[in-house]
Amino acid sequence: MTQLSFLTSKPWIWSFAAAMATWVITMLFTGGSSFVGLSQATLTFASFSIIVGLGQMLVITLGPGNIDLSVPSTITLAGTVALKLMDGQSSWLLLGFFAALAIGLAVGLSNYALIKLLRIPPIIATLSMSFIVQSSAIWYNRGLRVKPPKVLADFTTEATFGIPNLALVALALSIFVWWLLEKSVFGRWISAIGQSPFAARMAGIPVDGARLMTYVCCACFASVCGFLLASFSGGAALNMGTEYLLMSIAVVIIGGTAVTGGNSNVPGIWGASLFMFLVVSMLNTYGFGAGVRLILTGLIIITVILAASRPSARAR
Amino acid sequence: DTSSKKIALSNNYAGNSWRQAMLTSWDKVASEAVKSGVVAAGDAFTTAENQATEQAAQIQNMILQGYDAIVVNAASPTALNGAVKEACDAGITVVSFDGIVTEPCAWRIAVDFKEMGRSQVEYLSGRFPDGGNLLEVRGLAGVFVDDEISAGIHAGVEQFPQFKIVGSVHGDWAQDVAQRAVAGVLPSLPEVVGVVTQGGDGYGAAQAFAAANRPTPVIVMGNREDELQWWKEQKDANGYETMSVSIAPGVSTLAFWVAQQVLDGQDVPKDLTVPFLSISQDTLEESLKSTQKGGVANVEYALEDAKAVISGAK
Amino acid sequence: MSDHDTVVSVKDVRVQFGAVKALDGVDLEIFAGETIGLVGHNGAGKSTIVNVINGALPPHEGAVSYGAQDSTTKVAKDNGVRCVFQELSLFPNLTIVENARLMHSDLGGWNWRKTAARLMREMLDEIFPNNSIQTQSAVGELSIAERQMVEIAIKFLNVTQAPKLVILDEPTSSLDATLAEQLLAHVRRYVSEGGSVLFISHILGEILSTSSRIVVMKDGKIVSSKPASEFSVQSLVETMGSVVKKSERKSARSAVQGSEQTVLHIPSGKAGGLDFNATRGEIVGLAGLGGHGQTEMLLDLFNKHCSNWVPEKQQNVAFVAGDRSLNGTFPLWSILRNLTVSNVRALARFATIDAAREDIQADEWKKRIEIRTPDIDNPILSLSGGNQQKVLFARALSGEAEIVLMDDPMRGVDIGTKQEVYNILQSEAVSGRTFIWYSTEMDEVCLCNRVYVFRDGAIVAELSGDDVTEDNILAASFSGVAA
Amino acid sequence: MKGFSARLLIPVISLAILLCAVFYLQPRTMSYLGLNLLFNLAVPIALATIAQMIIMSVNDLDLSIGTFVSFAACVTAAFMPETPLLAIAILLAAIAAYAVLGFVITLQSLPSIVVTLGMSFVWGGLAVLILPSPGGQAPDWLRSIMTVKPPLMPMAIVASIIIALVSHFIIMRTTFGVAIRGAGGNGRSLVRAGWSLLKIKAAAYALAAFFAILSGMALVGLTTAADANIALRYTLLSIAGVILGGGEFVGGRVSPIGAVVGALTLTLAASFLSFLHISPDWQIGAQGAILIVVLGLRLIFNFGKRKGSAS
Ligand SMILES: Nc1ncnc2c1ncn2[C@@H]1O[C@H](COP(=O)(O)OP(=O)(O)OP(=O)(O)O)[C@@H](O)[C@H]1O
Ligand SMILES: Nc1ncnc2c1ncn2[C@@H]1O[C@H](COP(=O)(O)OP(=O)(O)OP(=O)(O)O)[C@@H](O)[C@H]1O
Ligand SMILES: [Mg+2]
Ligand SMILES: [Mg+2]
Repeated sequence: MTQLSFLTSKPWIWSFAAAMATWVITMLFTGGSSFVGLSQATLTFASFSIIVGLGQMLVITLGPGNIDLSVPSTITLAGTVALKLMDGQSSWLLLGFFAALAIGLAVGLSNYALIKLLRIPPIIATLSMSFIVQSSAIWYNRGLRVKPPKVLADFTTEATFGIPNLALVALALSIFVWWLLEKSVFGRWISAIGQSPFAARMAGIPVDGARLMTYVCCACFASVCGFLLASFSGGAALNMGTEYLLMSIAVVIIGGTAVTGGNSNVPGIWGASLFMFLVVSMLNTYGFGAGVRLILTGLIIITVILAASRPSARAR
Repeated sequence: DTSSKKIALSNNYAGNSWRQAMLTSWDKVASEAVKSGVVAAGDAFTTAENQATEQAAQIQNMILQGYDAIVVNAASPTALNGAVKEACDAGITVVSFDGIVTEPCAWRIAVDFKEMGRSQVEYLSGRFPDGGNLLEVRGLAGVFVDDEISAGIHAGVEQFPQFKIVGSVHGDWAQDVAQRAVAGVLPSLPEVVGVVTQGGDGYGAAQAFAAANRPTPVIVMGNREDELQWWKEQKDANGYETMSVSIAPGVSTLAFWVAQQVLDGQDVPKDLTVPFLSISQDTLEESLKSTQKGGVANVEYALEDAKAVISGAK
Repeated sequence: MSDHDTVVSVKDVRVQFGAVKALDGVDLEIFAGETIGLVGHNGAGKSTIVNVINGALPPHEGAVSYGAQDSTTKVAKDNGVRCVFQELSLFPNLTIVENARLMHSDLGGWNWRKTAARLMREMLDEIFPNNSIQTQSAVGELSIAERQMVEIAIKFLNVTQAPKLVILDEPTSSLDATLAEQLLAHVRRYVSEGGSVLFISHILGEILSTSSRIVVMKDGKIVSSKPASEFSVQSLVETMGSVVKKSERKSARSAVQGSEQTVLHIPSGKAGGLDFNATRGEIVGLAGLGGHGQTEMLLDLFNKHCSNWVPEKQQNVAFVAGDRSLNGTFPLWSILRNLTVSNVRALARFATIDAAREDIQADEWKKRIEIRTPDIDNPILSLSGGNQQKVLFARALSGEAEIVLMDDPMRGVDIGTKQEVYNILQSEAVSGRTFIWYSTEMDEVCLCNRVYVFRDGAIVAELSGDDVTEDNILAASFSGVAA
Repeated sequence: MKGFSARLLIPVISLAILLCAVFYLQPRTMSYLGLNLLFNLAVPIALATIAQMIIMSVNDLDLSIGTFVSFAACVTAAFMPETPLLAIAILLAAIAAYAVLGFVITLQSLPSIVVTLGMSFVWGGLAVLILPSPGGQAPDWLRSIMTVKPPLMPMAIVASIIIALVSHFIIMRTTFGVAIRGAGGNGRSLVRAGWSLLKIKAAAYALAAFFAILSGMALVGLTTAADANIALRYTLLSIAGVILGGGEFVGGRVSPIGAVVGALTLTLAASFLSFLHISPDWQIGAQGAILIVVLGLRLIFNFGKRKGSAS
C-alpha cells in the first residue's frame, strides 16, 4: 500500500520504469553483451535532451501557455557562432563558451521582450524569434562546418570512470536546477507564478523579473547544449537543433512536470531523456520500419502518461 | 534572346550546408548572367520550413510576380503538381532539379538516386568479395529521395547477395541525428563491414563507431568537406579506403541554364539526367583542395555544359 | 401548500475529510415556505452541508432525501434544488442567455435564445428593479455585483419547473446595500409564495431580518435550530461559540496613535479630490460605495511600492485580498508554503530557503491566528474558505512590510475570527505598522483612525477621530459634502 | 455582441492592411485569378485552424493537427479514388479515435499536450505506412471542387466564407457549441449543471477531427497528391491562426470567423514577403518578423480600446 502510494506520488518513477524496460528489452536482443556500449551511448545522447529539457522545464513551470520554441535555433546559432569564433583553437575556448552564453542571454531577453512589450503569447513569440535566430545563423556562417578545438572535442567524447563527461555535465546542471526549484527563493517564485501569476504578484513576487530570468535561463541552457553538441559532433550544422524542439517538450512532460504549471521535477527529465533515446534504439535494434517505429513511439509515450496519471476524482 | 526574361528559384529548405552551397552557386551564376544581360532577373526564394504546402504557395506567388521561368527544388515530387500545373497554364516554364516534380508539363533534371544507392553496394562488393554485414543510414522518412536511394541500396544487395543489411536507421540527413541513431543500434549489431549512406551522415557514423570503440568499417561518404577531411586523415594514418558520392549542389546552375535555354526557344527534352559526383581514393586530395572549408564538394555549370547535357539527352 | 411539506431532509449525515469531521451527524429538515438562516464559524461545515444537499458530495454516512418520501428521483436538481455558490459558477466567456441555457436543460427548443432572453429579462427586473444589465452581454464583461445578480436570477428562473429550494451561500457579499435589500425582499416574496430558501451569511443582521428559522453550526454539528425571533445578535454569537471580547471601538481606536512620520503621500489625481496621507502606525480606512476607485488605489499603491522586475531588499508593502480564489492562494501548495511565500527571501540564507526557520515561522502564525488544521503541511484547499483567508492574513503580517494594504479582506470570515484579526491589527499598528483598509462593512470602517471616502475615483472627504461614523460616511459617499 | 465584434476587429484590420500592401506591391494580385492564387492554399489552413480552435475552446491544445491532416491527406490520396468506401471507413475510424482521445483525456485528466504529442507520432507513422513515398492521387470530384471557378468570386474566397459561416453557426449558435465553449469557460459548473463533460469533450474532439479531415481532403484537392510530411507545419500555423483571430488559449474564448481571418492573414503574410524580394539569408527571419508585426498590431488596437474605455 505504501509502495503503491509512493508510485503515484512520484510521477517521475514511471519515466524511469519505462526507460528501464526499454533498456532491458534492447539488451535482450544481444543477450546482454551490449551492456556497456548501450549504457554509455544512452547516457551521452540523453545528456543533450536533459540539458535543453531543464531549461524548457523552467519555462513550462511558469504556467499554461509558457513554452520556448526558439530552443532549436538557439542551439544552432550558439553552436555556429562559438565554433566559428574558436576556429579550432583551444586557446579561444573560453571566448567561444561565453559567446554561446551571450547568445542565450540575447535570445532570452528578446523572447521576453516580445512576450511582455508586445503581449504576444509565448508560443508564437518564441516561434517568431526562432525564425529570426535561424536566419542569423544562416547569415553568419552559411552552414559551413568549423571543427571544434581538440580539447573540447576530446572532452565531449570521452568518459571519466566509465561515465561520459557529457552526462557529468548534465548531472551538475541538473543538481543546480534541482536546487533552484526545490531550495531556492527563485524556485518558490516561479512555482507560485505558475499556479497563479496574479496571486504571485499580490504576494510581492517580482513576477516580470522572475519570468524574464526564466526565459533567459532556458535560452542559456539551449546555448550550452548547442555549444556541447557542436563540439561533440565535430562542428555546427544549420539543422542540428531541429530534433530538440519536440524532444525538449516531450522529456519535460513525460518526466511528470505538470503542463498546467507550478509543479516541476528534475529526476523525471532524466528518466524521460533516457527513455526517449532508448525507445528509438530499441525499435531500431528490432528492425522496425519507420512507420511502425513512429506508431510504437507514440503509443509508448501515451502508455507512460496513462500509467503516471491518476483518474480525476470527478471529471474536473 | 532572353535578356528581358526573369527566372526565379523556388527552394524549400536552407537548413544544411548542401542547400547553402546550392544557393551560393545559384547566386553566383545568376547574378553573373544578370550583369552580362543574359537574363533580366534570377531571384532565389526559400521557404521558412521544409513544407510542400508552403512551397506551393511560393510558386503561386511567383506566378503572380510575372516570372517567365521557375526553377524548383521541390519538397515533394507530387504535392507541388497543382501549383506547377497552374504555372504551366500561365505560360511559365518550370524546371525542376534534385527534388523533381512529376507533373508532365515541367522539365526534370534528375539524378539517378537509385543508381547512387546501388553503386555503393557495387563498390563494397569490390572491396569485400566475400560480402558481410551492412548498416544502412537513411534520410528522412516519407521523403522521395530517401525512398529512392534506399530502394537502390536494396537492389544492390539483391544483386550482390553476399551482403546482408543488419541494421537500418534514419539519420534525417543530419550529422548529429545520424550519429545518435547509429550509436543507439551499434551495441546490438554484429560485426559490420560497410556503412551505406545517403550523404551528410558519414562523418556522424564514423564518430559513433569511434565512440563505441569498434573497428571502423568502410563508410561511404557524401562529399562533405569534413567527411573528406576525416577520410584523408584516416588514409594518411592507416591507409583507409572508401568512396564518396553525392549530388553536386551546383546542379542548381545547370537548372538555371536549362531554363534559360527553354526560354530561348531551344528544343530541350523534358527529362535530363545529371551524373552524381563521386570521389574515389585517387581523386580525394584533388577534390578536397577545391572544396571550401566546411562546405560540400561542388561543380558549377556554365552555359556550354548545359548545352552539352541537353544535346546529350536528345 | 401546507406548511409542513418537506423539501429536503438530511438524516444523521457524516462527512469526513481525513482526520477532519466536516459533518458529524447532522439532521436538517427544510420545509416549503420557510427561510433557514445558516450560520457558524469558518470551517463549521456550512459549505459541506450545502454540497451534501445539492448532491455534489455523497455523505459517508446517513441519507438525504428530497420531497415526499415516495419521490422517485434522487437527483437534487430534478427535485427543484438550486444552489448559488459563493465562488460564482457562471461561464465568464458566454453571454447571459447562453449561461441560462447551460444551467437549464429544459430551456431547449428551436428558438431558445429568444425564450431565454425574455425569461432572464423578466427575472432580473423582478428581483433587481431598474438594473441595467443587457442579456446579450458576456458575463466576463460584467462587474462582480452584476455577475452575482445574474447568477441569482438564473437560479430563480422558472422555465418548465419552478425551483423548490434555493440555497444562497453568502449571496450579498458583493452586493451593495440597495441591491442586498432588493434580494432580501425577493427572498421574502418568494418564500411567501411557498418556495424555501437556505441562506448562509456571516452578516448576522441579514440573517436575523430575513430568516424564519436560524440553524447554528459548530464543528460539524448543529448546535441550535430555533425560530429567528428567539435570537438576537448577541445570543447568536454566543451560540456560535465565539466569545466576543467587547473590545469597544472607541477604546480600541484610541489605543493606536498615528505618529507624525508620513509613510505615504499621494497627491489627488482629480480636480476637487483630496490628497491621501498615511503616517506610521495608523489604520486608514477607505470607504464609499463599492467600485468607486478604492481597489484601484490600493493596486496603484501596491504596484508603485513593489517592483515587478527587481527583487527588493526588503518588502515594504503587503497586500491582502478578499477575493482569495482569484488572487490569493496557490492551490498546489501546502498551507505552510502559502503562508511563507511572501517572506521566503527573509527566511533564506545564500538564496537557499532555510526549511527549519520556515517551519518555525509558520507554526508560530498558525497558533497566533488559529488556523484550523491538524497539519500545516496539508494542502491549502483542505481549509474552509474563512481559514484560507486567515492564511492570507498571516502571509501579509509575517513579513517585514511596513505598510499593509487590505482590499475588503474579511469577506467570508466569521465573526469570532474577525475579532481576533482586529486585535492583531491593533497590536501590529501599535508596533509601527501602517494599515490601509478598504472595507464594504461599516463596522470595520468605523474601527479605523482615519477614513477617506471615495466617490467617482477620487477622495471626496476625510474623516478622523469621532467623526468616523456611519452617518457621516454615508453622507459623504452620496453627496460629496464632507461632514 | 460588443465582445464579439471587438474580438473580430483586430484580425480583420490586420488582414485589410496586409491586403492593401500586397495589392500595392503587386497589382496583378487584384484580379479574380490573382486572389485565387493568393488564397487557395489558405482553405485547408482555415479548416485546420477551425479544428484547432474547437480543441482550444475546451482548454486543450492539439499538437498533432499537422500530422493528422497529413494522415487524412494520405488516406484520401491513396484510397479515395480507387476504394472510396475503405477511405471513408478509415476516416470515420479516425474521428472515433479522436472522440476516444477526448474521452480519455477528460476521464484521466491528462494533459492534452502530451497525449496529442504522442498521437502525432502515431498519425505520422500511419501516414508513412500508407504512403511510404509521396504519391497517391486526388479523386476527380475533389480536384474539380477545389478548382471550380464560381462567378464573381474565386473559389478560395467563397470557400473561406462558407467555412467561416458554418463553423460560426456550429460553435456560436447551437446549444452544442455553447456547451463546448462552456466546458472551456468553467468545466466544474458545467458538471454541476448536469452536463456530461466527458461526452461534450469527446464530441468536441470528434468535431475537430472532422474539420481536420476536411482540411486534409482540401489539401489533396489542391496539390493533387499527398505525402506523409505534407502538412506538418499546420500545427503551429493553426495555433497562430486562432490567436491571430482573437482566440485565447484558455477560457473558451474563441471566434470561428476570426480564426478563418487569421488563417487568411498568415497565408497572405507569407506572400507579402515574397513580393518584397528579401535577401535569401533573411527570408526565414522575415517570416518571424512579420508574425511579430501582425501580432503587434493587436497591441495598438488594445491601447486604443483601453483609452476608449477610460474616457
Ligand atoms: N476537500 C476537503 N478536504 C479536506 N478537508 C475539507 C475539505 N472540504 C472541507 N474540509 C474541512 O471540512 C470542514 C468544514 O468545511 P466547510 O467548508 O463546510 O466550512 P464552512 O462552514 O463553509 O466554513 P467557511 O465559513 O469558512 O466557509 C473544515 O474544517 C474544512 O477544513
Ligand atoms: N478545488 C477544490 N478542491 C478541494 N476542495 C475544495 C476546492 N475548492 C473548494 N474546496 C473546499 O470546499 C469548501 C468550500 O470552500 P469555499 O471557498 O467555496 O467556501 P465558501 O463557504 O463558499 O466561502 P466562505 O468562506 O466565504 O464562506 C472548502 O472547505 C474548501 O476546502
Ligand atoms: Mg464555506
Ligand atoms: Mg462559508
